[in-house]
Amino acid sequence: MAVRIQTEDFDIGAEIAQLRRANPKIGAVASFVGVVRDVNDGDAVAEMTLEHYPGMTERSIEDIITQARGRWKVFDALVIHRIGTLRPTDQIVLVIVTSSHRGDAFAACEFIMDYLKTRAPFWKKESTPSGARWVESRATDDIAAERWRLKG
Amino acid sequence: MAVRIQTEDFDIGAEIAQLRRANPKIGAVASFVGVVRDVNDGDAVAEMTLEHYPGMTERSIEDIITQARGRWKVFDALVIHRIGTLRPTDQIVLVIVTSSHRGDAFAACEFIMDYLKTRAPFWKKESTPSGARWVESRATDDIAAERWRLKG
Amino acid sequence: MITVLYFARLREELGTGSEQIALPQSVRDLDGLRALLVARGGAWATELAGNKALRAAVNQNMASGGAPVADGDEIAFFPPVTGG
Amino acid sequence: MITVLYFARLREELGTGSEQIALPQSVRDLDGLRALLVARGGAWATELAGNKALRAAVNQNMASGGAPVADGDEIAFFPPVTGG
Repeated sequence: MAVRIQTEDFDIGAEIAQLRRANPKIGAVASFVGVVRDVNDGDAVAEMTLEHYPGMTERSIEDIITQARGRWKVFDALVIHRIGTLRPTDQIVLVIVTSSHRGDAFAACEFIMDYLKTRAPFWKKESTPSGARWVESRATDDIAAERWRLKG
Repeated sequence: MAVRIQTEDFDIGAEIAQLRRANPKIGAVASFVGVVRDVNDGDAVAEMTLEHYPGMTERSIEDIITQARGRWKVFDALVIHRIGTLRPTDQIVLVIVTSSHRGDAFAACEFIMDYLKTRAPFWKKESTPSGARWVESRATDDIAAERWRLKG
Repeated sequence: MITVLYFARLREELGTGSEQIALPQSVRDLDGLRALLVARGGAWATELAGNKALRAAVNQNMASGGAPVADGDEIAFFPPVTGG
Repeated sequence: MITVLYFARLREELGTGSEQIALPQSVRDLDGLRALLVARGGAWATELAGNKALRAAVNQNMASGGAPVADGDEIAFFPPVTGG
């Protein structure tokens, strides 16, 4: 597994190709890309800045991936999360999970994203017409992460 | 939405980029790539040939996408399915779903794959050391498609 | 006339992928058409008689035994699908 | 000595991202450390007193109020996370 925190953009096609080259047994690749939207909570967003907790961020995402590997049959997982200043339509986060079968790949990929949203120490500050503001956490994200406790 | 049945390979990065260019409101991109495995039901697979029902295949996948759009908030969906002769590690199928939020994108993407596996008229014939054989359908695929009836 | 298509294992076992059939007045639905084909015997009986998993479509929509069949229709018989 | 880190809104409101604190004998856990910082008043009281959502980590693991704090630890306070 690999976790990369970086200011640079990423290339999903190249990352999937690299994960696949490592293992001819892969039958399923589930992936997710998060993108900066131009509106949040009703306000236009011109740009945002992502802050993180160096060290803990990587550790917490590695821990999330380890949990996913304990629950589903997964060959490998990659998480790339960008930091610094991003603008609408910029890519923020990439998760790729490879597996033999699609059910495991989908479940692990969504689990990693849901837990990342509530556990990994990143914070967004947005620039809007009414000034800069720190993004508030969402109850829906807590609910999304929490539902995995009930599933098998 | 778009459905493409083709012998040529596909490039997930280029396809995602094209879907995203069409809509700056996209916040989430869930995708899936199916890959030919070198083993099926315990036998080594040297290559496989995919047959389809021209016309009905496209219609049935369009119908699957329409159902997904009726259940989740989805901007767009793309399905590419290859036909003809494929070998282990070749890509078979690509599904991409774009949405504002990740929950809708993940659900619609997995729904489309599960229904495609049981509804879209494709048939695989494998070459193995003991000869060529038509792949049998799997009960697990029916179960995977069926569970969407229970969910909301 | 109706068009009848066969795919995958059926196409191979029956030795044909497509045929035109003049629809007898007695055949009104998929079950009736299937009985007509089974009566040919040989591979037709083996493949279509009902002890193998079989799927069918009428005018490119999945359909089951009671689905009406009329002049001009495109009917297809095939095994359960295995794509993706 | 312990290292205390502040992130995001806390870092801005408190005007610092990091400090070294000589741990008083009376402070044994996160709640004790928090009370020590709140006693500074001003933004420290506003941000850390408990009426705002607050998260903490001890040595880079998420932790809650009763978590022990000892010499050499790296403690962090921050708002609920909003990445991804």
